[in-house]
Amino acid sequence: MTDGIHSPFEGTPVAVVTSPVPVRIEDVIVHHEALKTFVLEAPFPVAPGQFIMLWLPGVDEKPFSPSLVTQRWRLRAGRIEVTARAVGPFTRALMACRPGQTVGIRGPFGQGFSLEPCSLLVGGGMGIAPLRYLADALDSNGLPFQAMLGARTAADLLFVDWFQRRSASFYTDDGSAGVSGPVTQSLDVELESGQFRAVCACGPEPMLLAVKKACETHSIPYQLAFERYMKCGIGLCGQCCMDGTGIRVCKEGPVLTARELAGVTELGLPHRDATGARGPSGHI
Amino acid sequence: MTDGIHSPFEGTPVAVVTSPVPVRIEDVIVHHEALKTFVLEAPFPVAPGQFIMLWLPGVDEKPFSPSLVTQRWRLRAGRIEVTARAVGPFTRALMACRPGQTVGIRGPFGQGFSLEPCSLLVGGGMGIAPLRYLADALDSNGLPFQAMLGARTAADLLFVDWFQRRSASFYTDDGSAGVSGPVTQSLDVELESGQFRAVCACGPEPMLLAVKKACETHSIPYQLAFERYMKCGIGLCGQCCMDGTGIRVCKEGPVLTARELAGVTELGLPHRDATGARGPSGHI
Amino acid sequence: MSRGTLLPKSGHHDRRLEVSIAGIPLRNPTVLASGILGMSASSAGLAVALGAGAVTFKSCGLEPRKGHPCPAVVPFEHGLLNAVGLSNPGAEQMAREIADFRQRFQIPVFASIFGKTVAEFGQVAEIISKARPHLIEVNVSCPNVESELGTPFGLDGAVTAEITRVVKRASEGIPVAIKLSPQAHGIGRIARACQDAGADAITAINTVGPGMVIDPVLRRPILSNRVGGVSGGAVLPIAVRCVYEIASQVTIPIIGTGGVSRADHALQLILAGATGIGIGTGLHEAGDGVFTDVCQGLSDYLDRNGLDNLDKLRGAAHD
Amino acid sequence: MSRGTLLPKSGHHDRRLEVSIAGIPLRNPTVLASGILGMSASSAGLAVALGAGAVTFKSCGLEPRKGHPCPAVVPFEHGLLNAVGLSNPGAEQMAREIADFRQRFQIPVFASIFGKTVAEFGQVAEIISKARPHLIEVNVSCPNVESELGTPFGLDGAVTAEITRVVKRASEGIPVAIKLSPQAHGIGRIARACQDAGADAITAINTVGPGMVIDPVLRRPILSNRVGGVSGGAVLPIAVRCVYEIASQVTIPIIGTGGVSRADHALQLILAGATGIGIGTGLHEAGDGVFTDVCQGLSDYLDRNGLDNLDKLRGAAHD
Ligand SMILES: Cc1cc2nc3c(=O)[nH]c(=O)nc-3n(C[C@H](O)[C@H](O)[C@H](O)COP(=O)(O)OP(=O)(O)OC[C@H]3O[C@@H](n4cnc5c(N)ncnc54)[C@H](O)[C@@H]3O)c2cc1C
Ligand SMILES: Cc1cc2nc3c(=O)[nH]c(=O)nc-3n(C[C@H](O)[C@H](O)[C@H](O)COP(=O)(O)OP(=O)(O)OC[C@H]3O[C@@H](n4cnc5c(N)ncnc54)[C@H](O)[C@@H]3O)c2cc1C
Ligand SMILES: Cc1cc2nc3c(=O)[nH]c(=O)nc-3n(C[C@H](O)[C@H](O)[C@H](O)COP(=O)(O)O)c2cc1C
Ligand SMILES: Cc1cc2nc3c(=O)[nH]c(=O)nc-3n(C[C@H](O)[C@H](O)[C@H](O)COP(=O)(O)O)c2cc1C
Ligand code: FES
Ligand code: FES
Repeated sequence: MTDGIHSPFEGTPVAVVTSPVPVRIEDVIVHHEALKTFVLEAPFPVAPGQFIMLWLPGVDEKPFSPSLVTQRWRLRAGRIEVTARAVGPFTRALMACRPGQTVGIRGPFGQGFSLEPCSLLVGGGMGIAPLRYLADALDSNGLPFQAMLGARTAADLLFVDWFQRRSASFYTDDGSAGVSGPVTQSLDVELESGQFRAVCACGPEPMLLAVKKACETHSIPYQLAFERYMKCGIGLCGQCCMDGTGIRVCKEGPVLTARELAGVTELGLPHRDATGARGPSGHI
Repeated sequence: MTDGIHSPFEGTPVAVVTSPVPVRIEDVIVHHEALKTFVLEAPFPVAPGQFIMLWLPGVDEKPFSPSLVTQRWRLRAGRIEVTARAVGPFTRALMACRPGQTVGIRGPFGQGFSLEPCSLLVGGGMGIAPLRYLADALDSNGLPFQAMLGARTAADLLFVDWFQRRSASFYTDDGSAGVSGPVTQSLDVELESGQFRAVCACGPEPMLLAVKKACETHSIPYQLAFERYMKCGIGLCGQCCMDGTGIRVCKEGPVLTARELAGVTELGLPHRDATGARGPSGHI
Repeated sequence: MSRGTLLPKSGHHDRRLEVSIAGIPLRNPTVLASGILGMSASSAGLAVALGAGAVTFKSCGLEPRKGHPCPAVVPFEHGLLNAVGLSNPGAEQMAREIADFRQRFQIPVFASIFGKTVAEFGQVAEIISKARPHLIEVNVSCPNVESELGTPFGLDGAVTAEITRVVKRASEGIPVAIKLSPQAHGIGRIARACQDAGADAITAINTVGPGMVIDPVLRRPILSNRVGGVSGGAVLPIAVRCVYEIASQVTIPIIGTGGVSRADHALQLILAGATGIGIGTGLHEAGDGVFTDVCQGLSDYLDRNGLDNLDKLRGAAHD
Repeated sequence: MSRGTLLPKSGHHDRRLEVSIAGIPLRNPTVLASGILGMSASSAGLAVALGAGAVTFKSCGLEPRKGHPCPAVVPFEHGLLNAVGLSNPGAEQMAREIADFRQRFQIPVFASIFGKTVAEFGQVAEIISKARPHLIEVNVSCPNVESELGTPFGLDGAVTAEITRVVKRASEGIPVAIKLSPQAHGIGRIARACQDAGADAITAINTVGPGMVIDPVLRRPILSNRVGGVSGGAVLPIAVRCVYEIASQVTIPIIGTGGVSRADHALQLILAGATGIGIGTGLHEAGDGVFTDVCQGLSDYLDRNGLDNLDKLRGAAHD
């Protein structure tokens, strides 16, 4: 069963593959023991900010936004890179995966970033991963951008070398790399400069809210990539809906703009967990 | 569910409609009380010799080869004419149908006649009906033909006026119209003449066998329209298969040529009935 | 990038489509089926914006349940398999969501409940009744939690009738619908037993099967639970048959559910005897416009046939 | 006019696909399902020419039956509904057709029988055994004749086991397969009861439902029998689940049947535990090439995976 959606870089409608496709893990890049990039065969294209569901048979299936997709999927030569951090049972099992193993993926799901000239990319923690793919896509389209990337420590900063070759500044909570303190600290100054016409952000929800606020202050359009617990990924189960309008993070999101966030009342609250309850246990 | 087949007169593949479509009876032409032509809306095209399944809700569904189809079905202005004789419960119920009533039809099923120049059309009894449509199609394509049409009595001779405006000779068993005796009586003479390059026949099976024999004698290709008891009409149930090769009258037929009849061993035998048994009860 | 156009869809307004289920007036016969979108007031509200005539919330039990790991929902060529495993935040939390929905939206809301024992159905009904849903649907037929909860109650007429009585007692006058399984042999008789036990409506059907999809390369079932209930286009004829059988045995209204993604599907269920039309998988098969499109198609049908409402059509396929 | 190209299709020859069911060697695992084509020696012979590994004849009973009026077979969007009503010329006549088939064709032929009583199954088995089919399939699960014949035997394990014993006694050493209904609750247990009663194989599944299709304009069920069994694509996941459940309970071979029209469908059934692959509606869904195409796809899969036969795949989805 497939839905027609538009791939931004192929120009033609792309079918969503809603049943898992077995793909080989071609390579595993170890950032550190609990932070790796998995290079997978690409049976379909994925746009920056869209996500796939990654199935580890016998374990579970979870959403991931690729950190890079090479576009030659029609030649069966494309690759999808997924960068993940071990935070729980699934991602721990993922860390144990080796090249040659087969996993299942389906997608592409949801709405990604739209590619705008003069974008400011703001990434925090694992949120840097999807921004790397976005940056790559902006590059290929000759669209200028700047990136501000933050993480807890230097070890958590992803794709530093890669971003350094572009235009990026770095932030760490502990000052072990780049500027010390949150990535959002100089946001107002940057936006004030008038050189940005769009902001794309991915990271912890408090960071996204800070970005949102700053963009609103400076009347700059924003695109924020959210995370919510997902069960179906295809807009059916209601698990990922945001309070207020019921907007589905898996379908209308994960990248949401001011228009779609209007009326949403749950930003910054603990997320709903697997039961659907919004508990203090749910992380932001 | 639809299969792609080729419609001879539209040039493009036509989908077989395998679930009954409700259509209005536009008109009923009374030949006599037990012999009528029903003019139906045409939701799909039917080629000469192909058949439809006609459903009388609450009664049954039976195969009929149209006696005329007007081709403007894509404009929803086409008409399918079915000429039927009351021979049993279904056809008796059909005789009671009035204009404005709705019946169900599906099709087109099977393989029809191919339109050849210099065809001789040989029809017996109700077999004249499909030949009328064939004759009409040959006419429209500017292909010359002659028809030899037989029936028990003058009252059973169908479409006499229509055929008289073309090139036709008539035969009745009782001599009440045309030549007295079987339609096949002068077949050898006609074929001898060398003016025919193809023979198309529809009628009682003994007549078809006589035509087959004559054509073989004169090495003229023949196309014979057969009838068998049908249950599904779509080549699945096996009810209409002919002994020998198992060829399906509903799918490879009802119009069969020397190639398809090769190996068939049941010609002229009593037909299999609804149970699948070949009984003396089954008519030829 | 073409962003999914979001709400609000204008919906479809045609007073001829208004129906009443157990005394509850619906603006149109479409009902969001349980387990689709209805996790929270807001997610169910999405279906309001999309044009549903009523919404059913996800089935809830006494305790919160995480349900099965993913994949829990897998499409196949002709429908969907799901083994969500009745994940839900528990009746207390659901009651809050339903109460919130009642405050914020004008269209009828149906709760859906399940229990691990007959008595538990009553407890859950009592909790959920506090939120005053317009109707309580009783899920006696979920195939996904069988190993844990035992044989589905819905296969047994006497047990189902007993559950009906227990829920009726606990639900403080709120109408009760029993949701039946197509796996039940003699679904008409079971529905009759529910009516005799006081049910105000029947919902039919829950998912079919269960079924299994195996990945030929990985050589294992795709669903984490291995098996899951089948819904969507594949099950429409079974839903039609069940509604037809039930309609010939009961006088209470039927919410016909299963495989509807177009108006002609809904019409079949109505002609078989349904008053309401449950839509779940149709949201995936036909997209967000499904409620509006089904209603539009029903209006067109009324136009073509010069009818003022759906009453003459309901059950018309019975002779 | 493009005439349907007729036989003989070349078929597909790959010794790696050879399988054995109850000691009967098949050139490939595909088996023409009962009720499709197999009315006569010649019609079943069509399936030989199309590449089937074995053929099953239409189910026969003691007396000739006309079956239901038409429409008796109606496709819907995702499969087929049929209510042929077990039309058959009676066991005596069927025995003659089967004997004729044995003389004319080299591939294994399976008879299929039903009875109105447990004892009648034995009588029919005795008659049909005279024709020495390679296997007798026992249809305890036809949903189409229920009103006349009562609740399908196949839903009850004890009755099914009893029928198995009766048929085994009557069938003079010919292997016996029991064909089960997906409507049976606990199909694995029932299969186990059949094995314990002496069955040599299990066929699963018969049609699902039953279902109903209503014409929205004529406002009545299309099938003359109103309801009919569902087959084809819609039922594949249910067949896969049934085979999986049965395979976990029995050691005798399973003829997995239901919804196969492509090699990946067949693979799912094999991975679930099937040895033979029944194909019926696939002939309509994928056309006459279905047997050859399924086999070709299986060969390709063996190539890709460097396998010598299907043995390693059979049941491989069980962990
Ligand atoms: C659109 C989207 C894109 C994502 N992209 C990435 C990525 O590129 N790299 C990466 O490392 N992580 C990404 N994540 C988060 C990733 O899905 C979780 O890290 C993973 O699911 C954790 O599973 P676990 O079993 O290891 O941990 P758990 O212990 O199960 O969970 C840890 C936390 O992860 C979140 N989580 C768990 N399950 C899900 C689920 N089914 N859906 C959404 N969130 C869940 C919960 O908030 C939970 O608190 C993304 C999430 C979403 C929604
Ligand atoms: C391809 C084809 C085209 C036909 N075209 C015409 C036509 O244009 N006009 C016409 O009057 N008749 C036509 N017939 C025959 C028509 O189908 C039968 O007259 C009709 O089915 C008789 O049904 P009954 O209930 O009235 O009579 P019954 O008493 O049931 O049968 C009378 C005879 O009709 C035949 N018959 C009955 N049922 C079927 C069936 N399901 N399939 C095939 N034959 C059957 C049997 O040989 C039977 O002996 C055609 C048949 C076939 C196979
Ligand atoms: C993902 C999913 C979850 C479901 N969860 C429930 C549930 O919690 N309770 C229930 O009664 N039915 C549940 N169902 C069944 C549906 O309500 C409905 O009865 C069934 O899917 C058939 O309708 P459909 O074909 O329109 O989806 C669920 C169905 C799906 C697809
Ligand atoms: C037209 C038709 C007739 C059938 N007749 C019989 C029958 O006589 N006996 C039987 O055991 N099964 C019968 N079946 C069931 C099939 O053998 C098979 O079990 C079922 O259709 C599922 O397989 P499929 O999806 O490949 O068709 C029939 C099926 C169809 C479609
Ligand atoms: S994850 Fe199911 S609706 Fe979004
Ligand atoms: S009528 Fe069924 S195969 Fe021809």
